[in-house]
Amino acid sequence: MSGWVLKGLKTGIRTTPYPKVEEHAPGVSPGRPEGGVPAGDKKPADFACPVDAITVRDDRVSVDYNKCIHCARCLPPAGAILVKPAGGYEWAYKIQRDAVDPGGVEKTCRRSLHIRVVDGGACNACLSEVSQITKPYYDIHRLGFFITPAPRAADLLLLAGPVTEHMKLPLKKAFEAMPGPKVVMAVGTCALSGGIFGPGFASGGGVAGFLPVDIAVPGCPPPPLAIIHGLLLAAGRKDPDPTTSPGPGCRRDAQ
Amino acid sequence: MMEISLLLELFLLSCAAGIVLAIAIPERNAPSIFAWTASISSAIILIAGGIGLFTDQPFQAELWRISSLGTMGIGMDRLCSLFVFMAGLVFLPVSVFSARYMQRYSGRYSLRSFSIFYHLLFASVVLLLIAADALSFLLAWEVMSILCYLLINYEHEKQENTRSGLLMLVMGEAGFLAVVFGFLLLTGPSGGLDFTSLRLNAGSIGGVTRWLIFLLTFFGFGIKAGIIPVNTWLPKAYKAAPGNIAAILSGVTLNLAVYGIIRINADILPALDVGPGIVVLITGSLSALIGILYATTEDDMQQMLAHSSIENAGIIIAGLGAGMVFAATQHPVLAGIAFIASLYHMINHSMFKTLLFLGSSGIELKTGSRDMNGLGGLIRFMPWTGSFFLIGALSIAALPPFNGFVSEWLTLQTMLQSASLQSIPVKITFALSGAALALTAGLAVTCFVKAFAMSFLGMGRSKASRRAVELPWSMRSAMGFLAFLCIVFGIFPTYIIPVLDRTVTPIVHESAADALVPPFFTVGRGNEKFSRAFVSDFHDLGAQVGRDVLPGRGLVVLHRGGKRNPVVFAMSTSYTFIVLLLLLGATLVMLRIVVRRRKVRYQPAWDGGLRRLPSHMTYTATGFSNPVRVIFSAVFHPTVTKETKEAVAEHFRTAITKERREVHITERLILQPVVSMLRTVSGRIAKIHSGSVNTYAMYVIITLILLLMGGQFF
Amino acid sequence: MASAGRVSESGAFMMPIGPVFSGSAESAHFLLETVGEDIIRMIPRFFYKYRGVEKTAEGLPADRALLLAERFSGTSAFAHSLAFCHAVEEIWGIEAPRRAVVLRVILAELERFRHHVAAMEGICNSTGLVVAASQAGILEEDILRLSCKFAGHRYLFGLNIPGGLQRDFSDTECMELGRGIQEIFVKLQDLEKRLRYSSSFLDRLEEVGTVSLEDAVDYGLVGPVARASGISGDLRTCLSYGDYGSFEFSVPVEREGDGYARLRILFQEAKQSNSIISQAVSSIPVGGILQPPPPGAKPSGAALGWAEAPLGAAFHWVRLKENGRVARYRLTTPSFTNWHGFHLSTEGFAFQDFPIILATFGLSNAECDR
Amino acid sequence: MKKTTCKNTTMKKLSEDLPPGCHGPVTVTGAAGRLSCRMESDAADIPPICNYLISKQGYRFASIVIEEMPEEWLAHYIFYGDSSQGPVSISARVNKADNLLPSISHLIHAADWHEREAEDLFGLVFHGHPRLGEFVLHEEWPEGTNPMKKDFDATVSYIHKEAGPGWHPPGE
Repeated sequence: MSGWVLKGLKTGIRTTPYPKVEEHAPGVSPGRPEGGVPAGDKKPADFACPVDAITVRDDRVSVDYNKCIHCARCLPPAGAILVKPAGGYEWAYKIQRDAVDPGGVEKTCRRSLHIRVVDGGACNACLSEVSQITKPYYDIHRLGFFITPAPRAADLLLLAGPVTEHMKLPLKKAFEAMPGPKVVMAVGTCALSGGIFGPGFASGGGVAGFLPVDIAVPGCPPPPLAIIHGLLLAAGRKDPDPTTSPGPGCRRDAQ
Repeated sequence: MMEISLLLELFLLSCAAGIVLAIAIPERNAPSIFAWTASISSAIILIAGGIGLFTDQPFQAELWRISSLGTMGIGMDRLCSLFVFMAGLVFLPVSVFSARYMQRYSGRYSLRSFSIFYHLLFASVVLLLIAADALSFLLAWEVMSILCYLLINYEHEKQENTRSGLLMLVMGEAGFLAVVFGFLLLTGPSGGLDFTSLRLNAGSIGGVTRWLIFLLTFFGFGIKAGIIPVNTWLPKAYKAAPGNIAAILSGVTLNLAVYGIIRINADILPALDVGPGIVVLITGSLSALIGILYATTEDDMQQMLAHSSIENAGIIIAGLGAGMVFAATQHPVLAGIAFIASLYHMINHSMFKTLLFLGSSGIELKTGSRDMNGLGGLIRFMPWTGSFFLIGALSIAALPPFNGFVSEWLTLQTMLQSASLQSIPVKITFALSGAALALTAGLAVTCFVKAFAMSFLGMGRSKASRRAVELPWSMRSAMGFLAFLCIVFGIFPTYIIPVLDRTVTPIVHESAADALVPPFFTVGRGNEKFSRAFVSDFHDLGAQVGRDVLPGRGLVVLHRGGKRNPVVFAMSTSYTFIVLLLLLGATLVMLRIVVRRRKVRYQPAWDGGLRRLPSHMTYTATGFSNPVRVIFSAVFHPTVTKETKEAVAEHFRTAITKERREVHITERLILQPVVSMLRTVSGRIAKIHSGSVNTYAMYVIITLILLLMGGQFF
Repeated sequence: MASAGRVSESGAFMMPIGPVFSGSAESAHFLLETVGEDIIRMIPRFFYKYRGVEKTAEGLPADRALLLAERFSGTSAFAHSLAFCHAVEEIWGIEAPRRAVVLRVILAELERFRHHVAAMEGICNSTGLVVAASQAGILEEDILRLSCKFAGHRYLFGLNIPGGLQRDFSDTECMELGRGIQEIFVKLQDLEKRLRYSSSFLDRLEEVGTVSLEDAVDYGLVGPVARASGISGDLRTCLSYGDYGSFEFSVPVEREGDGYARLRILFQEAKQSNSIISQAVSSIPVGGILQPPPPGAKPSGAALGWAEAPLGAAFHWVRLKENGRVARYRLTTPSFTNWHGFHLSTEGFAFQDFPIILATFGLSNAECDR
Repeated sequence: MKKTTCKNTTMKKLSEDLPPGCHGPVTVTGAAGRLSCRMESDAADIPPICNYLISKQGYRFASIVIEEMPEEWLAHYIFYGDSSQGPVSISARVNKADNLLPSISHLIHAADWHEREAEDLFGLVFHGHPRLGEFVLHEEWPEGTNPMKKDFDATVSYIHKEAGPGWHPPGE
């Protein structure tokens, strides 16, 4: 047994300094297509976006991250249209809504936030990234965030997946079982818009309209740091940055 | 002041009236009339016992004189009075309870005969207790045994019950015969059968005979208490008996066995060495452990309580054993404490076990089932029954401040006093017995958490348990009375112990009360005999609190040992009770304050997001106790058969049937080998029956020759 | 309706687990019938994550349906997109260029390597061996970062397209990947050695969750689970595809069929994956990476594509219509096949072992439910 | 139908020398691409042929693929083996009016879930399967919802019914 202790000590600290210091290690984020470049004479159809996430607004390319599934078809070499930034992961944004208890979680759970993860039919990539945040590289426990199996003890409902018909009831029950104040965080494109599965007979078009979403973390899947960013937003420990939040029209709730 | 003899006459009259009325009035009115007469009888006997217990009125009466056998008489010393009082205390609520309970048998079984048997049983129990000589004692014992059989077999149409009743009768008779032999050995050449002359004669009895008498009477009486290895009848009989009779069996007849053992092995013929005490101690602690193991894993509530009776009998007997050892080694005070602990536990057991039996009968009455796997959620429909049952369960689980805690704590403390004994093996026995009793106490908590939780909490696992209704007030009041007593006996031990001490003093010849429950500790004020340091120690424990308010003794039970280490143990359930009340109150107040500021939302229990949580997805009683079953599988030694049915092909299973059979450990290790040995022996003997006349003639001749030869020698 | 008979034993009850259970487990529901210790029977209830992928794919063009094939099971995205591409390539009558085929082998093995390390992490976690779980978690994230650096996506999404790959990789990139994987593999070997000498860990795995060879054959189990029970099936060898024929590797087989055998299989397969990657990165042929589909009207027809996903054999059956759209798409996934036999491993074992057995199977509901 | 040559020797032999219980005819319909052999047989012959492949030829069960044709169901049973001969598929056609296929689950237990899924999603009944019913679609879907049928509108959300009080989870 002592061998394990030594091994653990020898490994040293691997944990990211984020959020105190920006994390710049290669590979922490796949990046995402960046809008804002001049569209020229291109029409949205020319981008061949399979999920219609790219639109042209005021002669500039605009990307709806709630729909983007990171298929990379708009990127070089195949797409050769949009430039992709190297890093960046502070993708989460807040959705202002008339919550039951607005700002309650920010006040009461600032230092300690318990998370109930619900899988609403996710493909596992999002869930895998969610489980990464508890592992040594990201270790959310140092920030006072904990994943709990009991919704009774949870302050935040983390949802991944497009919310299938079969998961609607369990999800609703889990949300209702949580004591207030509570917030819902939708992780991944599927949870925000249904993603590639789209709204259909068996899979919902995301959680919005079914549960009140407070924090959105787009991405397919969002890297662990983006999820941590979302958690920090939920706990009120990071101010929403207006420049990283997508503009109006990109958000599902604004449409 | 009423005369005891008058009260006894009144009691017999009331019993007789009950019997006469039972015959005279229409059957459908029988239960209520029966309840009245029985309750009046109980009240009378309660007063008689109380007078015997609290006053020093000696009571002796001669019944008749038989020339060859001496005087047959009755009498009540303090020991008798205690048991008589306890009998009244149990019979009273059971009689009240039975009025409505017996109506379930109306039309199916004769309520008239029940009434007659019940009154006769009550009378025989009292006569047994006040008998002052061997003959009337044995006569009453036999009558009581047969009446018990008749009452256990009340639902005689069920064949299973008859078998259980017969087993009980056979084992009871075996015990009776053993006791008769014991008494025969006890009577000296003078032939006096009354207890006084037996006591006088006891001094002249030699070592081997002493041992023989001890073994015969201990196990003979022990059969009624269900101690191992003579307990196989008990769970079966208790299961067969109607609920109220099971309460009587456990609350009264079990005490009779304890009475017999104390009367003969501590009073008339006290042991001279540690041997008998050690045997009693080991038997007691083993009975306790085996009893609670089976109780924990049993799912039929009444049978679970029966196994628990074995456990509690074990604790009582273990206390007696410790007392006998201390008495034999000239530690009268410690012996007194041990006997007090034992008697205290017996009293407590009578109360909470009767309460629990009444509770389980009430549940059976309203749900039709005693199988805890099929119960659940009853607290919503039977809040009173549930609360009373909870008090009984907490008491029997020995949680402070309830009465079971006091007596089990005293018993365990007694075990620890083996430090003052000399012999190492005896010390080790005490230590092991103490460990066994401690384990028993732990398992008892498991057992009764299960009993309460599986019956009253959670979801109803059967339709009947979801449609139950509260019991009528008469039944509830009977249970409430007992629950109240459980609390009173729990929080006022300092007032109970001196009373018990009065009954024990004649046996151990020294009072333990002063050593066990000293009066308030203050410097001066009649406490000069204690050293200053000792008294000041007790100031810290708060032993002087309430000195000016309380009329009697302090509220702390403590044992004063030697000079160097004055306080050996101390405890106060009274203070615990007060602190618990304060904490409970504070919690309620805090909850009120917290809740007032917030909205309270009621949500169903979290079920993992299932569409619906059906009741078959909740824990069962068997599941709850399964860890115990697994850990102690060497004791239970189950045989498991598994059957799988398939449809169409191998992997399409349609049903899996698993069956578990257990044979009680004493039956497996002792009864079955003995029976099979007897079978082989009788089979061998049967071989000499050749059927030929010549052979038999030869047997006759050989016998004659042997007899003639024998005649020459003697 | 077929409602199976209940288990009848006095006091038997059903212990429901899920659909929302554990920390971040997938949605699935298990009913354990028990009297409190041994699981007498386990009834799984799945398809909580049923998204109707097969139905959704109908009527979509092949390249759009590919996105579904890639994303219905994110942790084995590359293998499934590969199997889908195989099917479409067959219908279109094209073959991916050699360079793309070898790169696909590298990427598929990278995915298998990552998946197995994640599964080991799950097993260590289920037994409560936290340090080992953390070590495996570090390695998993190392591989994820390596994948991201190499392929631009942590889970290798968006790489496969019918006819080849969406992007090319330079030789230096590939060599770097090979070196990175080798480094991680060395650490993994250290972890394996340590685990092999942790008796308390092995106690929880050995002779727990046993699946016999006969049962495994009857239930047609596939992948590491089947190989731990003695079935030597692996689509990479028995239905060789891609360029696996030109690499030296072996398919590990164990006989015990218990949890430890499944763990050993994971370690050995990770070793083989590392070996394949190191062979492949040094022998990538030069050339194009994409064989474009035939111009004009694409051929219609049906074809079966397959690939050995990290969890076992995946079969994608695709029928394309004349307009190039999917008429029928049938997914047969290793998780679907293996969940069917999962109950075999739990029955007769204590339900405290259930999470461990679950972890040693390491199956995915996203893959099963589709 | 045009006779096509088969490159898979086992299957060639099978089509010429039918396994016991088969009535025939078993015709080879193609051998293109990765599948080494495609055959078509009468629906009633499916169980003996599958059993022959599994128990006599060492093939492994891979999948059942159901296709909906305008007038009939087309079921492909796909097997693969260790040999280098590649997977094979045996197809059977079932009239939509009959809507009944013989179950092979009692012979090949691996097909159990495939048949249950097909029954649930297509409404195609597998005769002899002891445990058809609720599988993919849970109890709240209206009876007779078969989402994989062509006439099913996949974009419409369905009104779900409540689970009845007598509902009990079906066995595995």
